[in-house]
Amino acid sequence: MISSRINFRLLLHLTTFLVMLYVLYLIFLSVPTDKNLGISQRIFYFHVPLAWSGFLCFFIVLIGSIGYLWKKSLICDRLAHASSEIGVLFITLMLMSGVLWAKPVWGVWWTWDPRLTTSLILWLIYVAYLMLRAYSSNRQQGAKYAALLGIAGFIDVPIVYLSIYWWRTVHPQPLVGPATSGGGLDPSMQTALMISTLAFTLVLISLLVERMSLFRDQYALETHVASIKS
Amino acid sequence: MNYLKKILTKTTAILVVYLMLINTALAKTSGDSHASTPEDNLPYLFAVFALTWAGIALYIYYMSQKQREIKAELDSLKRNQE
Amino acid sequence: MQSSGSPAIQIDGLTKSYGTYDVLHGLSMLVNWGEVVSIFGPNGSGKSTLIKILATLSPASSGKIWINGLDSQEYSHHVRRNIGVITHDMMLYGHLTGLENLLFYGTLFHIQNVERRIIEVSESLNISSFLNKRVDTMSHGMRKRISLARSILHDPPILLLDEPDAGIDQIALDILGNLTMSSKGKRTIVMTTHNIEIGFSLSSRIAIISNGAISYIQESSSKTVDEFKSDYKSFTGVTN
Amino acid sequence: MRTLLKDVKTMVWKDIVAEARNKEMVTSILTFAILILVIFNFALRLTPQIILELAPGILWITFIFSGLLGLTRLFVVEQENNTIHGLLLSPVSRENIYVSKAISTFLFMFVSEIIVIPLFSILFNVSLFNLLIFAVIILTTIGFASIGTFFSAIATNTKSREIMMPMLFVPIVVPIIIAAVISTGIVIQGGGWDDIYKWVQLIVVFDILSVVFSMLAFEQTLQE
Repeated sequence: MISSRINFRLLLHLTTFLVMLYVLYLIFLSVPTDKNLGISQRIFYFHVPLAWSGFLCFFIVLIGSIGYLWKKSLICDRLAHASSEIGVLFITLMLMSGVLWAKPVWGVWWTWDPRLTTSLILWLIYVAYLMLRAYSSNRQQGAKYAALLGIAGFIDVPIVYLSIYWWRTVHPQPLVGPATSGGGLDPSMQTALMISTLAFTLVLISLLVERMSLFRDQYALETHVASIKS
Repeated sequence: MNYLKKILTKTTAILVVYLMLINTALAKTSGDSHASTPEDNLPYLFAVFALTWAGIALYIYYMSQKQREIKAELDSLKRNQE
Repeated sequence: MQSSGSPAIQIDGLTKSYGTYDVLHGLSMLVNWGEVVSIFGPNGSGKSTLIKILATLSPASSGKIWINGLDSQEYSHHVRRNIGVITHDMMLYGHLTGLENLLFYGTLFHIQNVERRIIEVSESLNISSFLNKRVDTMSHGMRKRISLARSILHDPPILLLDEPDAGIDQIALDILGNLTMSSKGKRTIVMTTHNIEIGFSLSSRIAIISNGAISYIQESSSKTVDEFKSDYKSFTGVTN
Repeated sequence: MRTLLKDVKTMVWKDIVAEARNKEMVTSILTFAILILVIFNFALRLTPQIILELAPGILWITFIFSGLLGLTRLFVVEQENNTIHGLLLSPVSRENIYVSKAISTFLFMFVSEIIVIPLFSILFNVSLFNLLIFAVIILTTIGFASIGTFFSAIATNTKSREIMMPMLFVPIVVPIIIAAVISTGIVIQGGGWDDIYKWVQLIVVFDILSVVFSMLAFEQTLQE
């Protein structure tokens, strides 16, 4: 039983690794360089998949939070907790890559663009989520409060996006928006983007599986220690 | 599992260095073909790449540390029980 | 209030877990109307948790509790009307006077003729003289008595006392003892305490919690205090 | 419905009487607000031209930070003698406890804001006496009080309420902060109802969502 589980994980990590290698080949050796944006356009293949898997993480947090509050399922709590950590990691990397992309393309490190700003708010909410767990007086309380915030945060994010979008139209900034993302992509670029997204989703799953099993061991140990003490 | 994580951490580190080298090579060739695109942009790509992998590698390292702590505590518990 | 047939409190397979750790594990118990049951147990044995669950402050992880024949989780509103709870917390607002505090709680319990009921209770607990003082200017003993008045204001047929003797003065202790003695046969009381003498002298049955369940329950008349003390030691491994 | 009104009335009355005696909440919100206004006066060189641009921002920063101070202390009052258990032991439903706390919070915040507005108008030479601005302030304060009460209940039970309260509160209320600042700005610059209509709508949607969510979820913040 245990060995088959490890085999499954090993297979998962190996697949992730191979797909990622292929993506790196695509990004750096196969895909043509963008005519307008130059070589820095290749950041795109990291930036967008990071954003996608980051947002996916917070969707998983929502699912885990609902599952925990509704069914009191400890697996759901582990899922939400692990996913929130990975989501914060991915969104941090996404924001950093966004900053590093904005500089060569738009000439500034940061613009209060709706997507960027919403990501920042999202990031803040889920940093608060992790803090809430860290500062709670016990694990159950932290799990419950974090679950409540996981749901509230998820409801809030679309409203945040809408308000920032409207706000941007009131306060137009003298900068051009992202010029060539989306539409005018070379087919090979689109393929590379899709496979890269898949690769980062696999990274997410790999990390998630490991983190969850780590949480399980951690809790089991804590319970054991508590039962010895009493 | 610990073993696997060690391997993962190390391969990631090696991968980062390796691909940075590839990238340097790549930058030289692409710089020639695209006269209009200055090479100035390259460090940004570098930075993003390094950051992303460093971030994920650090997280894996953090997990392996946690794992080690758990194992150490488990061992000490076992010793106490004997 | 007492519906025919159903016992005052019936606990069936009560389990309370924090994460994967069970504080209470399959605890079952039956308390009949008019009984005074004292529950003993070492620190962390789950006495306070049991009282909290009975008081509907904390939900059970599994198992059922019927109070006055009603499922306590489903009919928590009815249950709260039927119980009075005394813990070492006063649950009084310092900035309000004793009277205002009692009026506040009385209104929340929808007591008919609150004023008359407050006069009645204050006379029986001898608190009328300082009822108009602000709680934060009262002495500890006065507050304790106001707090006792608060808990019996709605005339609950069941009283839950969680270490009511902890940190109170002799007067309040006497009043508590009187209250318990005078309620004998009238009110059903479940109390937890560290003081074996007090618990033993007040109650009709004595119980011990260990390993998350009731491991010992006896009529107090069948034992002497010293016998019970040695029983307690053999069941929990500690001398109180 | 009648018991709801009666219970809520009783609990709000209790909060108001206690507040009237110690004046903790309103005084702390108010003194803090005045200090912020004074600091802004030193920090920004405000000429009559730019004051109209900056006034909404200053006003709302003042309201948010002074309001946060009050929100952080909201449930401390109930913790002192563990009176929150007293409330929970009464047959009052948890939703009613939430509603009454949110109403009290709204009243205390609103009273402080009403006092700050004329002060602001005098200190910065901007007239805020406008029905639309009052409407925006009332609606936004409802949003602050409703979700703030919920998060205050959570933050109070954590180890560090002073850090957790702003961390939980500020990112979530970003939409209504934006809406309030912009619609206040529009009205100050001479705009009317039609110009702020969609912002007010956004605030109302946020208010409804936060009240509904908090009522449903409040019980969870109290159980152990």
